[in-house]
Amino acid sequence: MQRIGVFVCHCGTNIAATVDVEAVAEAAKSVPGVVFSADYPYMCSESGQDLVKESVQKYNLTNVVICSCSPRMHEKTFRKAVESIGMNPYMLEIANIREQCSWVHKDKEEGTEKAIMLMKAACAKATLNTPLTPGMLPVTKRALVIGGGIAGMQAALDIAEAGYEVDIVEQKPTIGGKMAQLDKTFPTLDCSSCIVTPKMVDVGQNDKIRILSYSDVEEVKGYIGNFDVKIKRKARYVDEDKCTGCGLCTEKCPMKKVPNEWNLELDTRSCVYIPFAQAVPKVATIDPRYCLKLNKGTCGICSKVCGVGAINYEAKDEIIEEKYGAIVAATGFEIADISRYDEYAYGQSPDVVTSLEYERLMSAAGPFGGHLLRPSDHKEPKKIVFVQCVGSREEESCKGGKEYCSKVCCMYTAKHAILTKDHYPDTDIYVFYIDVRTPGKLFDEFYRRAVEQYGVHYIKGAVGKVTPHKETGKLEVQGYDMILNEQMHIDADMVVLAAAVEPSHTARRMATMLTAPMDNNDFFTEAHAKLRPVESATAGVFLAGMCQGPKDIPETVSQASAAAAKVIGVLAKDQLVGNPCIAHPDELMCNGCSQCAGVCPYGAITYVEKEFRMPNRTTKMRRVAQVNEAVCQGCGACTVTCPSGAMDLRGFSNNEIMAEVDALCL
Amino acid sequence: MSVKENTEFQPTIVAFCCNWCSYSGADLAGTNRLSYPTNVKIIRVPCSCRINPMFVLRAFQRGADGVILCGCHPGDCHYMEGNYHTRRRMTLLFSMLNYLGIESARTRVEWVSAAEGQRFVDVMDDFTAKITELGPNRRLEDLRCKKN
Amino acid sequence: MASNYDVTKEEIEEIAGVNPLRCMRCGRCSAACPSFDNMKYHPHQFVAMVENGEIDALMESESSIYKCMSCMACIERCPRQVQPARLIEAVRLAVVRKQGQNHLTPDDIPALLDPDLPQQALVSAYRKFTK
Amino acid sequence: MQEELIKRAVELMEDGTVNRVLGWQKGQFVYDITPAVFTSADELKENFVYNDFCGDNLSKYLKDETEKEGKVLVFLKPCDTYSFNQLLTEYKIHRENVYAIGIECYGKADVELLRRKGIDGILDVKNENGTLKIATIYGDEEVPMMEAMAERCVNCKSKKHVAYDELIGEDGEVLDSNRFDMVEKLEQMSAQERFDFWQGELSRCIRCNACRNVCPACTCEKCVFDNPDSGLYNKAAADSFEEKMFHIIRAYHVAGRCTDCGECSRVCPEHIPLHLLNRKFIKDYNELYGSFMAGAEVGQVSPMVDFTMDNDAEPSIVQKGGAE
Repeated sequence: MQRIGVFVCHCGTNIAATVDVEAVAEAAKSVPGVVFSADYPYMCSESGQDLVKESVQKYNLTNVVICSCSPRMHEKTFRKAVESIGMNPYMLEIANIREQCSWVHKDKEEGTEKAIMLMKAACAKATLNTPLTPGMLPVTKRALVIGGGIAGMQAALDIAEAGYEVDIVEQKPTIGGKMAQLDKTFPTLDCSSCIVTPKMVDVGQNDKIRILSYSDVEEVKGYIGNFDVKIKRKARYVDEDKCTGCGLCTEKCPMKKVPNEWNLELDTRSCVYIPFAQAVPKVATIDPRYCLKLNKGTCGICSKVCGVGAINYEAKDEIIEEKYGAIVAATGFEIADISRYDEYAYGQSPDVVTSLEYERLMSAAGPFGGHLLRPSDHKEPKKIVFVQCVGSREEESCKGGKEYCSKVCCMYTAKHAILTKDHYPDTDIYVFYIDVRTPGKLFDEFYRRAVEQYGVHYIKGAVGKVTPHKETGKLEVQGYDMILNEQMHIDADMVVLAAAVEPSHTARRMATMLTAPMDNNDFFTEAHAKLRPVESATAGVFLAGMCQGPKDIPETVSQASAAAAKVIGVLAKDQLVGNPCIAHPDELMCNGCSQCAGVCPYGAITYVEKEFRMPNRTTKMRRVAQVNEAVCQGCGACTVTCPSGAMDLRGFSNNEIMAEVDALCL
Repeated sequence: MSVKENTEFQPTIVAFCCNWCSYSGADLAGTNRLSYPTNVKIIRVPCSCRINPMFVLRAFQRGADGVILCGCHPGDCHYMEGNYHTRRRMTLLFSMLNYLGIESARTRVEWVSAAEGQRFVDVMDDFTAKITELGPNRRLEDLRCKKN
Repeated sequence: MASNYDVTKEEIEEIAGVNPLRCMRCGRCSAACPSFDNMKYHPHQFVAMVENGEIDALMESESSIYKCMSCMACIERCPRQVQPARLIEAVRLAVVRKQGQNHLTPDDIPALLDPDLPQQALVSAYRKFTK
Repeated sequence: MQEELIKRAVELMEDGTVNRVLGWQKGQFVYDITPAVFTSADELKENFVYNDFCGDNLSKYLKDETEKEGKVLVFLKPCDTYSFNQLLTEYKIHRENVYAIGIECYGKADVELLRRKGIDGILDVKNENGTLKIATIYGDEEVPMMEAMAERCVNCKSKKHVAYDELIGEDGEVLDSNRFDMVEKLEQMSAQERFDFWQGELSRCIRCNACRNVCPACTCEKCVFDNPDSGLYNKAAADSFEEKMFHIIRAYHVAGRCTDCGECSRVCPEHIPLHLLNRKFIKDYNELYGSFMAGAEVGQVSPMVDFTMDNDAEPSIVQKGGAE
């Protein structure tokens, strides 16, 4: 039999002014199960807590009901107090007679009546309370970073710095990501590769970090502290341990007509290749789509020239299984497909390029060695038109554009304009913009420099049509200047389109595996937009970089470091304390219908075939639900879906809530 | 057990509030000393999706005159999608209750955020007024459990 | 604002089925417009002026409303589904209605049908009648 | 048809494909058929029956039958195949232990309808080209089959078999039926009229649980009403609302899983039109969330566990009723 103690707080006059606290304490005496009741000026004070503790011991109380302020205020305080004398903290209930009674009602008679009802409801629930113990979860002290761009590298370095092992899974043959493809960075005009390649080397040389390049995450199981991840290491046909990266094979490979992804297919590479000079790991990879040996059984030259015998044509994809305590998603971004905007003639003329392609055209490691040339005739462009917001800030119903602002385009276009003017001062540059967005340190100054110092023509307006003229090799740009209110025609040599950024196409697959929520644009959703911006709602999964939303390099790096700090926070613990108020199925009741698994936002529910003892010494295999206590957050969606009531929520059980309903309605 | 017996009708109203938004919203109403009728009795649940249709029916069975469910605004659920489930479930449940002839004004779902103390008060004022107007829930209440 | 025609912006918006507030002032409509140089008010100005309720000026500007070829390029280019061409058409319609020139009833049409008449002209005419 | 089914069942039993047959067994009268498991050719020949009164949906029995050794043969009418799929979706049937034969169906008779015509003491019923020739102890009667057909068959939703290993007879199409007409009619009534209608119907409920026991969607190990932890535990009605609560919750729990097979109404000894509750949910989610037919395919996601972020109706759309 439960022995309940009821304690009514005056809260000075906060409660006592509108609620007759003595009457509430007196009324409690007649509630079934209540063996002790008292009122006290400040329950939350040290002496108030002592009163609770003493009474529990003196009257052998099994449950405590405190009638005071909101449980959001002091539930933890009182739970701690009773725990200190050996009572299970979940045997305590709070009746909220301040925020939801004395403060909102004026009439003392009515207020007292309501307070008594709230007290009775709390007693009714308390009677059904059961002791709850949070589960303790061990932590695997290793982290996984998905994506080897600047976000992934920074996160990995910071985690490694704290002394934990990190694996980076990168789908490309080298880490470095998009930042390695950039020429310069805004607004300082640092050489991008000069700052990113040392980072790549740091990552490559850090003995806590293992780079799993040319690999994909295949499966993620488990939960915070204990993720089981399957990683596919795609066949490289080159032994990573043996290859020295000398590059001889790439020179001798006869298949030289492979489109070069690194330069966005503006030039070609050999079939066995190292993406670029500073690649990490600096190891050759054979492209199986083009290799003569793999496809036709001929050639085999790379194997012959390799001095260390690293070439292995028999290599197969390999699946490795690893355990991690936390995961950072840093899957990055891609440039959206803009081929549907045929008004800009992208795809019709090679001289209409995206900004990232322009970046490669300008790069010293690019197809023209840093000399800015038109892709069509390799002549220097004299007039260049930049078009902003191609595919961004557009309703999806229009052309399937992105409704969001891609954020980085305004700044990199200013950078392109300045760099071009720097190297080729006689170039005419026009930038058609809707708005120039420069919120950032030194950003607006940078943009103003482009206008004032370099004389870049910024035109508030848009481009309506780009017509390539075969004979002259010019691109006729029909634009509109909103300030002058006139249409203009520009004979341009090149047109550069600021194409929208979009999340990596692998992101959705990844989010599904991680059971991490995404928005409609396939960006990962943070757990709280303001207060938990680097955490996914899935415990143990953290977010860094563009995969969470458009951002520039410093923002990406700071988010990566923040995510790393969160990861370290998880890994530094030996055990994680779970939330005991979670769903649990009564296996004898569960009928295996699997509806609950369908509504669980965290994927915490799985099903197992389990043997049950039946009458007459027989057994029966039955499919029953299992709740992963580490993953369940205790929302209760499953409990309502369960037709048999087998799934219940600890701390808010069906019986407890029904008892409250009964107490309030009678 | 109304203390104002033999005076005007005092409805019993049960309000289920999710812990993260609406319960905090109700707390905020208190902190700001915004007043609403004493008829409203709040039951705290972790998420609006914890509210089983059984609870709603049970409240009516035990003599509630109105049941209101409050949760985070769609898109703001602490558990990401709980209130989307609530929305569907309750739409269908209310439609069924209506089909059985129970006045649909007796049941309601409102989205109240933790910042909307005033909205919580407005919602409760309005709901209480509507229920008072409707009168006692003769159609569903359990006569034997009612004390007077 | 004193009005000569007594046509409100709400009417124009309703006829066109367009919400000018969706416009984000990018100017793509006017950039794409092939009649730009012939029009006093350009497609984006239609949007802005309807939003500001300057309907009279638009109705009086014959060079604007009758130079629009209804090529729909502005609708095609618009990233926010504002559909300037529909606004222009709505203003045109408002003018036609005010002048009482909309004499033809659907019953009159069969007698006037000419086998050489382009199908599109017919469809276009019907579309006006349904407005 | 009956002979054909027996012949095929015997064949399958003899060639070892199955070791028993789930079918319909003769009762004391021509109309009181019971589901039964036959284990030999002799039993089949003696007791197996397939006639106008074989309305029983056999799919639910597969839950227990497929847990046993060996394969069981089952005959499924088109509407039964939906339940079959739904049970597969919920992992209630071991598919490898069942051989399903789809059989055509042109609607089943409801003996109650005959009785309402004053026909009693029925000895035999024969269907001759759509006319029931009925022999009773008071003499012979003739009734067109259409007039004796069960409501669920008049408003048949589908003659298509959505699952089977083998088909005997023709496969049909999904039909545009009028099954929601009565629901609509009720919706048109005033709140008081609806309340009175359901009061009249549900107050007859004796909580015999036949509807629950026959329902192919009610396959819980233990019903929520028998679960002491559910807060709803009770064996008999404690008050006047109890039956309503039971039937609302029952309909709610099978919503999205109910294939509208109509067994609940068929077995109700008080003739409560329980299917009208199920159909209300079906009609609502079809209208609100897009058309959905439970059991049309294995593995479908029911609208009850699904949602959309932007397009779902708010509960406030339920506005009818109010103070009247």
